[in-house]
Amino acid sequence: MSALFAANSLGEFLANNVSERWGLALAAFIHAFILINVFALAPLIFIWLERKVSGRIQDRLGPTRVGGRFGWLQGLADGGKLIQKEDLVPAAADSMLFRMAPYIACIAAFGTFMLLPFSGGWVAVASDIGLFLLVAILSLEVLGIILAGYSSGSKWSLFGGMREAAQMVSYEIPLAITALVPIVTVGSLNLVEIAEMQTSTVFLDGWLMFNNPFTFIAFFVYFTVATAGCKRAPFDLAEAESELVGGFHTEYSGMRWSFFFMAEYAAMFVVSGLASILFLGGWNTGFGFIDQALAVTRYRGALELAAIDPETGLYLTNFYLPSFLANLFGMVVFVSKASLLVFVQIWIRWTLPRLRIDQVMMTCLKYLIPISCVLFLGATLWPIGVLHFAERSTVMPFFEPIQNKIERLKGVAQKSHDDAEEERAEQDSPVSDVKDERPAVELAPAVASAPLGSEGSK
Amino acid sequence: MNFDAILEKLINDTVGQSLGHFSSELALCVTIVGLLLVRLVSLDRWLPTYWVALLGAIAAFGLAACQMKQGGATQFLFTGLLVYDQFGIFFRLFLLLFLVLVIALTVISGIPDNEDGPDFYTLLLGATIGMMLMVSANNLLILFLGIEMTSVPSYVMVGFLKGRKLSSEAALKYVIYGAGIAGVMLYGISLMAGMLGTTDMSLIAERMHLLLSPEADGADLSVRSNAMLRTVVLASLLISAGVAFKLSLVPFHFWCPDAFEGAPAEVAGFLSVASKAAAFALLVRFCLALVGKDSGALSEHVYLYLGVGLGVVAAITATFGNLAAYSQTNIKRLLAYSTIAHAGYMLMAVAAMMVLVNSDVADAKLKAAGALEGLIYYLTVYLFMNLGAFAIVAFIRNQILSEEIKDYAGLGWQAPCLGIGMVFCLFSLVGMPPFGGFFAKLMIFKSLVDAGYANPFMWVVLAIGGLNTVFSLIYYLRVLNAMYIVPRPEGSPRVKFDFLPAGAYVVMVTLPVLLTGFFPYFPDRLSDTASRVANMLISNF
Amino acid sequence: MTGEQFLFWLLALTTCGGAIAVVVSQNVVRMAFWLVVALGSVAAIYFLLHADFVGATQLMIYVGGTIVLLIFGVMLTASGPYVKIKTSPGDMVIASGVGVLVLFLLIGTVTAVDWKQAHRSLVGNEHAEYPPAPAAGYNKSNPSSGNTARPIGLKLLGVSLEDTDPTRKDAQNLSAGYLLPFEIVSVHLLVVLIGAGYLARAKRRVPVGADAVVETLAAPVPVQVGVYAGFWRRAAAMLIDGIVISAVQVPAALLMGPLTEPPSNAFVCVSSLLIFLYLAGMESSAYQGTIGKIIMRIAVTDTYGQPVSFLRAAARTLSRYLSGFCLLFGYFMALFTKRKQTLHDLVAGTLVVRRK
Amino acid sequence: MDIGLNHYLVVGAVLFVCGIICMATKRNAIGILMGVELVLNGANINFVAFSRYTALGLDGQIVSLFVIVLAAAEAAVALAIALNFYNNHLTIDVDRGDELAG
Repeated sequence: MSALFAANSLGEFLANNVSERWGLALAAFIHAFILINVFALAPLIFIWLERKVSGRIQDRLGPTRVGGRFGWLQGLADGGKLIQKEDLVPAAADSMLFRMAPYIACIAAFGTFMLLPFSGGWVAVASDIGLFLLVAILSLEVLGIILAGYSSGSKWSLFGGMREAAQMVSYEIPLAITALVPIVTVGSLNLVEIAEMQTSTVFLDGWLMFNNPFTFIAFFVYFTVATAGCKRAPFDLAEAESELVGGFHTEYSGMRWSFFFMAEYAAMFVVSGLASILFLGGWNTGFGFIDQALAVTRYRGALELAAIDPETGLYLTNFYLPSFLANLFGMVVFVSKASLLVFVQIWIRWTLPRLRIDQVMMTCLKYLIPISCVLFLGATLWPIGVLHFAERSTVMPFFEPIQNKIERLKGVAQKSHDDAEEERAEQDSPVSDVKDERPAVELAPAVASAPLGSEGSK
Repeated sequence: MNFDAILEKLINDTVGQSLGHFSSELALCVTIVGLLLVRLVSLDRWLPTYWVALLGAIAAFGLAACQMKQGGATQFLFTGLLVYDQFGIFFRLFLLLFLVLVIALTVISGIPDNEDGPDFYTLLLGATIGMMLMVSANNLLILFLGIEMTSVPSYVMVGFLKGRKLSSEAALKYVIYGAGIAGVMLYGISLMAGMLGTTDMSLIAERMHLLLSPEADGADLSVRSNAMLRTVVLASLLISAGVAFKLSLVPFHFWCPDAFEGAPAEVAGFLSVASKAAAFALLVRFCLALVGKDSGALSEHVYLYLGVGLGVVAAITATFGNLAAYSQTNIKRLLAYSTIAHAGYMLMAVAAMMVLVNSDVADAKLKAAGALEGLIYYLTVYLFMNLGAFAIVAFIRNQILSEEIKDYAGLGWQAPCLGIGMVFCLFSLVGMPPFGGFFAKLMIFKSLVDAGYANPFMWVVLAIGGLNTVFSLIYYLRVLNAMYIVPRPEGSPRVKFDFLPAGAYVVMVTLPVLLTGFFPYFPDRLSDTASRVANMLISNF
Repeated sequence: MTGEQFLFWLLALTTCGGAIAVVVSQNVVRMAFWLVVALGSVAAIYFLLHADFVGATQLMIYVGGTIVLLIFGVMLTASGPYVKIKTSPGDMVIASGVGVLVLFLLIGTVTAVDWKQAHRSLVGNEHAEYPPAPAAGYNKSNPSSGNTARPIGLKLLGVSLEDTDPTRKDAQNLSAGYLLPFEIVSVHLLVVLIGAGYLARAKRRVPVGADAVVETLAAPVPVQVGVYAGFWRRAAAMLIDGIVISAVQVPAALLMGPLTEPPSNAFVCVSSLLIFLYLAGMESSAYQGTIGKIIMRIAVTDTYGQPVSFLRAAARTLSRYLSGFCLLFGYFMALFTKRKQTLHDLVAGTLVVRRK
Repeated sequence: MDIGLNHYLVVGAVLFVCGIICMATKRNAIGILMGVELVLNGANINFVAFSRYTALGLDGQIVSLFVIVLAAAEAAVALAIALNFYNNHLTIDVDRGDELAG
């Protein structure tokens, strides 16, 4: 969320204006508040969408009563109804775990939003290992499901929980491997970097999905696996109502029941968002001229933000409106791509019949894992072959190494930044006055107390 | 130095130097993959998988033998993670020879059927790779990794007969104790690595020396050294708990009889020899690394304490093993306790070495090398006699479907080949004069005598060892008594053993036991090699 | 209290509390839950210690993998809804007594050490600062900011970032690299996987007697369309086609310019189009195959044995690229698919059969 | 009070001791395995803390990574063995495995 707040990060911004200690706490609180409120909204919309789409697919209208013609308030109405319901805990249940389980599932699903970037730089935690961490946190959702299944004290729930455990543990493997396929192509785990590298030259050529045949297939494998990972149909064995009543959530009611679904829809959005970052260009539109212009603007914005006062050695915090707008546009593009994929998941659910549990396991262990391994191997070997070929031939001009392209764009941004600096320097000579008004932050405030021994030799 | 240069250097180091010296392990890795592929393309219907395993093991053995022949100076492989020296090569050769023999045994006794063969041999080879890492470890991470790579497949192998109650119980006990001790050991490693700021064992030696030498740093030395020393001692105690578990030394021996009784005899034989040999090699390396080479006043004390401590443990272990073996009715359990006792004898050699190596006795280094030589010789003879005993148990089990000593009644007359083999093996295990076991024990006792000049306590250990030898005669004789003196009960079917292949195998394994005892040439040759290896390690050190 | 202190005490509380709850609780599922709490907090502690990569690994493998496995085991071995195999109170008291003693011993020993001084005297000053003090500006690869993925990756190769620093003099020697354990652990994991799989699975059953009959009956009867062309015959046909095509292409290329220079884009496009037309056209023609196929007496048909349309042949030709892309695997599929189909055969729904 | 190495070491020690007690007192095989996990985590905290505060450097983090992987492998095998035990004995109570004694 950095560029939103005219500072390198919200924490810095607040640390400037309040105090370092409370600034960080406030920043954490505000981040959490924004994330939860924005993304509690997403499941609501998707639940409405699911009802609408399923209605259309079954030749019905779907919800129409609440909120005008499209029934767009239906999700909210559902929520209101569920909150009013009685919160039941069966006598046979282990009440502590039973109450705890929905929260675990929810925290895991919503926690991933910390790491999901929405546009260049608009991310709560810009971690270098973003993808890895995101997949790791997402994998915790299964714990909530299993505990729910086990603590309900009902055999249907137990079966649902066991199926979920077996299914998730198996599907995590191809999920991780197919997510690695684009990683070996771009050489970074940082989600922002991965998306930025997919700036196209002409049309769609930057998207990793079209980078080589292996990433192309990997996208479909990833999407299949991710669908299974969110226990969506046709892989929704954990809650197969025709066999297991309701599976792991048989005994749940009211708000706790709805938590599971909030988590499920949030996870759907996360895996779809991840798919669009890893394969579909993230916030890039795919039109070369638009993407490149936007990318240059964003880099320029980053440069403005990172500018350092030569006198004090502190960060200046320039706000650069074009970059902000570019990011906003990127966010719209990104969210629409992810929503489209969510729509596809819904579509699949209402089209395909559910598999049997043995078929689910066999699909994963016998087909998806070997396929993903082959894809991974192929994607690793491909650049070697292509570079070899591209060096000697002029047939494929667009196999320019991704890094070169990024460097080129960054160079353009740097140049325009430098020009602007010069211009500014020429225009207003009393630079120091302007700078004094700007808040300045100390370098790397988040780095914790100095490590042991640092006062030793220096 | 830029990144590319470093990368090139790394590639040169890895491909040019390390991989060549690592070839026997690589051969085993390739064999594991081969076993998988054979099953993948259903080739195992026509080609029994043991051929693949046997071929791979023999190839690895050949590669190791080439390395042995080449000799060469001590060097560090893989940026210092492994040490490549005569000592390590010898133990690799030892382990691979044993691996070949065990695979041959399983082929003859048929314990993994053709369907389970790939699984069994994969585990066997995997465990052997772990042991080979153990014997050449020069880094605490590799030490832990080697022990884990050895242990985890062993757990499965102990429970290999998965339908049997006993087998699953044995595996469960083994895995629970083993995993627990591994955790404890890891905690010790973490403390030691943190204290000394490195995981590299050659650096550990240096820094231990710094830690122990009084002139290291001026101010309030006693306080600093004391706290640091206590941490290191605690850490090394925790680490040695892990090694002691692998060696089944006394406070950590409890898994051994249970695991051996529940496991198939072939697996028990494998564990009793190979994992002990690897653990001894590791123990020797670790002990030598712990204290550093230069003899300061303080480090000499540490050596002495360490040696005497090991001596105490050795004496207790040998005594306990022999006493507990006395009342056993199951042959595998008896052999398990005998394994514990033998671990005690061999530990005496390590204790003597530690006492001697930095002492002021004349020719201390040479005598320390002598103790190590005794250990190596003992291990070599032990390989044959123990494997022989377990092999005979496996062959008899295939016929009479029992491992109780009382069911062995009269078998010696009905199957003369196995009976005589058993006599040789057991007498050698006791340490009777004309067999290899006698010379082995003699060498260890001799170094104990030497060590006694440095610290008279070692003479006490010697006395206990001698008493134990006499005492152990009783329970070994009980087995022979059952086989030869007690008549076969009326009505029990006559047992028929074919000479080929089981008998031939027994002859092949027991022959070295005889040769090392009867003919002076073989012990000389063997002890030459052993002393060369031992001298190399001690002098390098 | 700074943020770090607050976080530390919070996490220390949840970690230790979780661990103690694991010991105290008697229900094995609750134990698993508290274990999740404890190990999850350990992951957070790693983040606090600026070891992001280790923290993420902890979350992924430990909390998301190992514990799920454990809970799975609990479910499979549950005799009743809640297994309570109680510890006798006596054991508990003795064990906790000894445990507390050990704890005091450990803490007493460890905290008595002056680590800073210890390392200065043992290791020497030049290495004693870790992680290096943050350089000016935000440095992505600086381990002190928790971004340890790259340094760890390099370290696995045996290159540390300090080595690449040209100002360091002792950079000639490689620091310890962990390439060997990284590779050998994969062998270990393979072995362990096989071992665990062996214990967990039931024995493969060889069908005997009635079972065998049932299995044979259940097997689908293959539809006989013709005699499917074998792999080698098809490979030979491809080779002949290759010769035919290059017999035309090479002289054409020679006309355009010397062979040493890369051909122009236009030439490549035109010749690709011609090759495509040759392949697709011949296969959909009455010959039912290219020249190579005619020579080798094989033909392309659809799955009913009928000649293929141009559209289908075009699809087949295009999907040849697919077969080629996956390292020629698509071609080799003819070796083991039921009707000796390659990947492009499967895509286009065609067969290659022997001519009568 | 600044948070330093010793604080983390104490957390590690608590985890270690809890694990040991857990292994010693639990009779459920899976409970014992959980104790093992605690012990390994105690050691791992030490490694990472040493890596942050002492000259052990990145080596500590790398060791802890390997430990996590090895622990997962060990847990898988231990679980398979425990299930096998359960199949043969119809209980997971370790004390019921009493046929091997003497």
